[in-house]
Amino acid sequence: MMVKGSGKYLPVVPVLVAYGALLGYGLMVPGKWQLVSQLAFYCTLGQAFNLFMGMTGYVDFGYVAFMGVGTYGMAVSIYNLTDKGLGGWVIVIGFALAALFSVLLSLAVGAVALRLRGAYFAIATIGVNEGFRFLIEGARIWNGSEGMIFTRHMKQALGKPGAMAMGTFWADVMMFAVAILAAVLTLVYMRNKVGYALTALREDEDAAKVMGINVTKYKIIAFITSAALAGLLGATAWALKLQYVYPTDVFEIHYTVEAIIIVLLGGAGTLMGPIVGGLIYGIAKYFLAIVLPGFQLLIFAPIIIAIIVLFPEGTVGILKKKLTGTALQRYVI
Amino acid sequence: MLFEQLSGNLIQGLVLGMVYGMATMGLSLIFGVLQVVNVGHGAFIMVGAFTALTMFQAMGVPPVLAIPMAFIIGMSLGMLFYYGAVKPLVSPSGIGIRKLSARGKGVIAGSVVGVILLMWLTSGFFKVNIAIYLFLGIVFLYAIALYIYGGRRQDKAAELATLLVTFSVGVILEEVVKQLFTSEARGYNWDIGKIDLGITVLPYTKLLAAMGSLAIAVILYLWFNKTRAGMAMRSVVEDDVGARVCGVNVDWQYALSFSLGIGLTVTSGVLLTMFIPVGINPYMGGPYTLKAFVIAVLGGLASPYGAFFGGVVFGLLENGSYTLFANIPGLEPFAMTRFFSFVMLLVILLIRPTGLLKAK
Amino acid sequence: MGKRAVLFVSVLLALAMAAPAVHAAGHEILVGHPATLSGSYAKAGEQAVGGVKAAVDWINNTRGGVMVGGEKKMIAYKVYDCESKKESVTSLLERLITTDKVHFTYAPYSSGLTLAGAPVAEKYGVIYMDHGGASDNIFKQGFEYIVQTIGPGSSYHAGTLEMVRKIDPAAKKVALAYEDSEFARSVMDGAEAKAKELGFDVVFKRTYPAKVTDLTPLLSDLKAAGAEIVIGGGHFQDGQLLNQQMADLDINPKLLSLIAAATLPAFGEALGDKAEGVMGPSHWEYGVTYSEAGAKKLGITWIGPSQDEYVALFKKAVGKDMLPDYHAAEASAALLSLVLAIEKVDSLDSDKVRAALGDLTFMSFYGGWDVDDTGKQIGHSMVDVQWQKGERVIIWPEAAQTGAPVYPKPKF
Amino acid sequence: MPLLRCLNVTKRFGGLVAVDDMTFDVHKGEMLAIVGPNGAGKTTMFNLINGVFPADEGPIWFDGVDVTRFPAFKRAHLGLGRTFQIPRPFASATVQENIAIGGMFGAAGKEISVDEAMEMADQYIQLIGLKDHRDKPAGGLTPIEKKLVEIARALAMKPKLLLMDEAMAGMNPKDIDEMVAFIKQIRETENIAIVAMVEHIMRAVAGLAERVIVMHQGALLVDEPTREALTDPRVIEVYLGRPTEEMNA
Repeated sequence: MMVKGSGKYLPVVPVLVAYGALLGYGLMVPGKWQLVSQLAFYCTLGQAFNLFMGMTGYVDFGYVAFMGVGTYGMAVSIYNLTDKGLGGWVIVIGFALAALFSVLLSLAVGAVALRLRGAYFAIATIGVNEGFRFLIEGARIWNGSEGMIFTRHMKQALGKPGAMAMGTFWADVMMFAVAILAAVLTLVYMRNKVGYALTALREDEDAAKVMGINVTKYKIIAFITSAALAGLLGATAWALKLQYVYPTDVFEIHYTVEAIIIVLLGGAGTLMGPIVGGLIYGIAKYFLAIVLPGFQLLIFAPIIIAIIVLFPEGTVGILKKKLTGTALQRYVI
Repeated sequence: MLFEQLSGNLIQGLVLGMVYGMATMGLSLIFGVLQVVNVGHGAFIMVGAFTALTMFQAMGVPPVLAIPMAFIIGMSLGMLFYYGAVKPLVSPSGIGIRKLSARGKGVIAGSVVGVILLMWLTSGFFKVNIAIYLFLGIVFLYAIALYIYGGRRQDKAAELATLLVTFSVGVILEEVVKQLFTSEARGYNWDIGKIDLGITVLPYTKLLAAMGSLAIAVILYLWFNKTRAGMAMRSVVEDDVGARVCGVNVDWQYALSFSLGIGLTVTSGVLLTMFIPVGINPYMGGPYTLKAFVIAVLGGLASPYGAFFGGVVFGLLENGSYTLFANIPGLEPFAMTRFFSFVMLLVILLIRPTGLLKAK
Repeated sequence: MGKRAVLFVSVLLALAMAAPAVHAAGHEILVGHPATLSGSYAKAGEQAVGGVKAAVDWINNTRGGVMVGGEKKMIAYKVYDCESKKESVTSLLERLITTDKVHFTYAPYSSGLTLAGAPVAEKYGVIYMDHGGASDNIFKQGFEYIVQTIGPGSSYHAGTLEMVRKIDPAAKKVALAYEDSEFARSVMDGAEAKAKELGFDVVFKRTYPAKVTDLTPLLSDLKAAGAEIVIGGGHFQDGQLLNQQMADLDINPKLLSLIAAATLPAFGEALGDKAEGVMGPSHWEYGVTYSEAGAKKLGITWIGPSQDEYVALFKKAVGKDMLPDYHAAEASAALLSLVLAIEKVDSLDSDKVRAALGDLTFMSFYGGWDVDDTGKQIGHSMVDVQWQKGERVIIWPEAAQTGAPVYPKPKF
Repeated sequence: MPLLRCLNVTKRFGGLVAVDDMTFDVHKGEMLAIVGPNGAGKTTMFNLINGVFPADEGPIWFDGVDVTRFPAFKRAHLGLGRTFQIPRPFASATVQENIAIGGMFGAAGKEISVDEAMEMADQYIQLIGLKDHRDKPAGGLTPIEKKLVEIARALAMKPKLLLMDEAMAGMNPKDIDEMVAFIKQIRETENIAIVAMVEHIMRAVAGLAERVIVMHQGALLVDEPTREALTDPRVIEVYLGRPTEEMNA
């Protein structure tokens, strides 16, 4: 298949259709917005995680740390700057801080961990996540374990209705923006040298080096992008939406595992995969919680094993194979 | 005063470290042979803890004697999960039969229908939550699908897949134990006295746990180095392909070492409860998994004895560093010891990824 | 595949819409709860759900329902599992409010998850009963629909210290060893202030991280401080661990009081004779002596089952031979408060009921109940429980005593 | 200055000296074969030249630059191409993408856009005759097809020097002849120097190389024109026990 010119970016169509449908569903059907928000959270988580993990094959087990510092970035801004008379600007500053914190952390982590491969990389990143949490608690940074609760500050900055609309609507809309940004960046990377370099290093890092690919550079590009997106996701989905932060809550390793599950369900390294995986995961979880409260993990765990063992390419991976040679092929990557 | 506290902490750290070390040997063995990081490690420790608890409470068996039982349970669980979940991902041969005769299809379809009918008929009788039946049904269908299709080795995604599969295995264990024992934190009370060393006090149970750990490490060492079976397994650790060429049945070695690793881990659960006999609950494993990762890296990740040694170093550093941090104002020393251990992890990975023992 | 993706997504969404929804029948009062039935807070969630079910049982079958609009209405309880995850709390809570059309909601266990659901409850203007979020900070955020039944953390250890002051005026050295969490820290700060007020010396004050597996270095440090009174704790497991390892290290203070852990039946089961003499503050305990007669004497409204009836109802509700603990009692008392408030305003409207809750003062088997303007619980006092010969005995306050305190506690 | 100059290059692994004091030159457009039995240190020599790992001793000069401490990708940018003994195409990428990756990151990579690289890849697909496989993932090809893709990928890098690691191992004589013809052809059309590493297939050596370097136990044994090398008694001694039919081919 020849991908050239504007046709290169056609796969963005199904992405926009999917997010648009989800958004439209939430806007049109009353009382489903939070479900839509939860599904969008999983899609975004998958999308941001996939950008690094899916494209490079490196499993960052401490990924949630970037979401954590992103949440803190927003929280620090709102918590400390609200009474400085900045009004709504605290949120803009918060986004800047969220991106900054996550990028800084990703640089620090990348300098250490990206020298490692495979299981060593995974364990090193777990170490960063846990270590960072204990540093916050042990050195009492950002209020230590007491965290920050800042609904009050939000109300001061945005007014009461504003703060409420932020928590129950606008934060989710911003999360959609992060999701689409992540998807678009993924596609742009895929269609440019970055993507080809990442494909090469995922398949065979040594051969990629010999081909003239500066693997460290491209790994770091993907790592930082993915971390910054995680920071923005934390700032929207956790800080702006829930308006509190506890270290044990945001450095919770289960979110990394969820991200891995979503990416694998959908298909690692594909563009649509995280969306499909996020929807399957979110909807399954939602209904199990309703139909069989208290048993969903018991049901879910063997299903995950079955899917990974029996369908390793993920939903979109299988779909891609099925569509090879058809007219729809160029929409699915 | 400071010195006394430090040396007291170091003694405690040494004893605890031996138990930690033993609790990590299984993880290292499995990684060494199969290159699989067992993310569900802690759940297997939990199974061992429940084994010790149940045998002590129901039968009055002292925990030391629960060790063989725990080992057997662990080996069986290991075999079960190896063939059920891990092998399709790591073994080139897979396990499916792929082609089914018409008769085979009939038998399988019949048994699926039969089992579903049986479950439907009995669900009222046993008064079990429908979710348990759903769980069993999924496992049953999965087993059949595995028998037919068998999965296949995934070259690129294998690492990720094994991480997720071992994690899910851990979740299944936790949830099953939760159904059997509820999520209550339990404990048992086995008091056989203690020895006062002046600077610190050691209960005999702790000493016994440490000695037991050491003994198991020594037995494992002897088994690896003095027996045929052990040497065959070691050959797989050192050179997968070479071992194959020399006539070692690598597939079987994979299965054996996976279940041996799980057996050791479950056993270590018993020893850990001898050290800390309380707080036994389905979700207790998480912190031990994280500790085991650090310890395994200290020991070089792929070497069981390295792991034992790493455990001792970890115990000493974690307990010893407390005294240091306690003297810096403004810090919470306990959280800082944890921070310190993860910093240590990163430093080791950076400057000496082969572990403290091996210089390669 | 564009079409297929659209098809796929729309099928999934159709599924989401088609899920069975229970509509308010008009004759029932619907109460919804995104409970923590699995995940980190599974144990507290199980207790709370059992507690609500027990209270529903009593209200519907013993009391005969709730009188509203000239009609006796039954209470129906709808529970989902939020898996102790914040994302699920918001979506399940919204589903309860919009799809199941519940009249009132419960918060999940823990301060964090209570906060996670708060914006949604506020948006829809539905009462949000806080039965497990003890953080004082929740009530400084300007939420209007949160009503707390659990007592705030800062007063947990006040009674304990008062008791020591009374029994042993010579006791001086107090050690504080709490879990590093917002809740435990507020208990610790409250205890520290109280100790200073009563003239104690705080000789040791440290925290330990959540999910700790070994406390030896901290306890060695504590031992060296030579404290007579040791108070601390955080959750259940670390409380067990603290007690066990103090015994291991032969640390024998005159008093050991642990929050959250020592008052639960499983604590004594797990520790055996090492729990002897250990005590803890509790919101409610099996054996407290609140009764209808006592309430009458004080001139306070009484509602609910007697204690023994309650325990029987709870066992029936969970279907196991399990004793209710304070998590269950709080959840039950929250429902009882709703019943009184509904009848008072003769309406199911959240705003009216919320106003009535603000004015409400009553007593039940759980004890007193009264909230301030922000919804914070101020009417509930705690009791101190001590393990004596394998039983839990209420030793403080003196008015509620079921036995005399054993002080100093026996050596390990 | 020759295109490649290795001066006293040495590499040790622990106590083992894998490459021992190798000194040789490769000139522009030259066709050189490095020959030696298994374990002679040929692959290590290749890895040192293109920077998979650094040499312990001795400078390596390439195209007038001291590249001894350069990482592999920088050497590739200077014009060093490489194929592997067991072909290592990027399995999930298509044949076209594989070759294009060579183009967009190779010596001329900076000026080549993704689209241009894709077009360039089509030319090379034509050259290696795999038109039907253009959009198939490279992982599914036969070993010989993979080898061809790998050569095309290396050529797309526009190298000045191409290192070919056992280009003909495991092939039958007919395929070897075709491969030899193919390599000759590309050498003429692309005008590049080729260093081919060969274990013992002398048929290929004789047909291809102008000069032969024989390595033995990590050290240089012989460096002379092909004719002489094939009859050199030292070489015959190293290969004692090898089929003479191949030796004399």
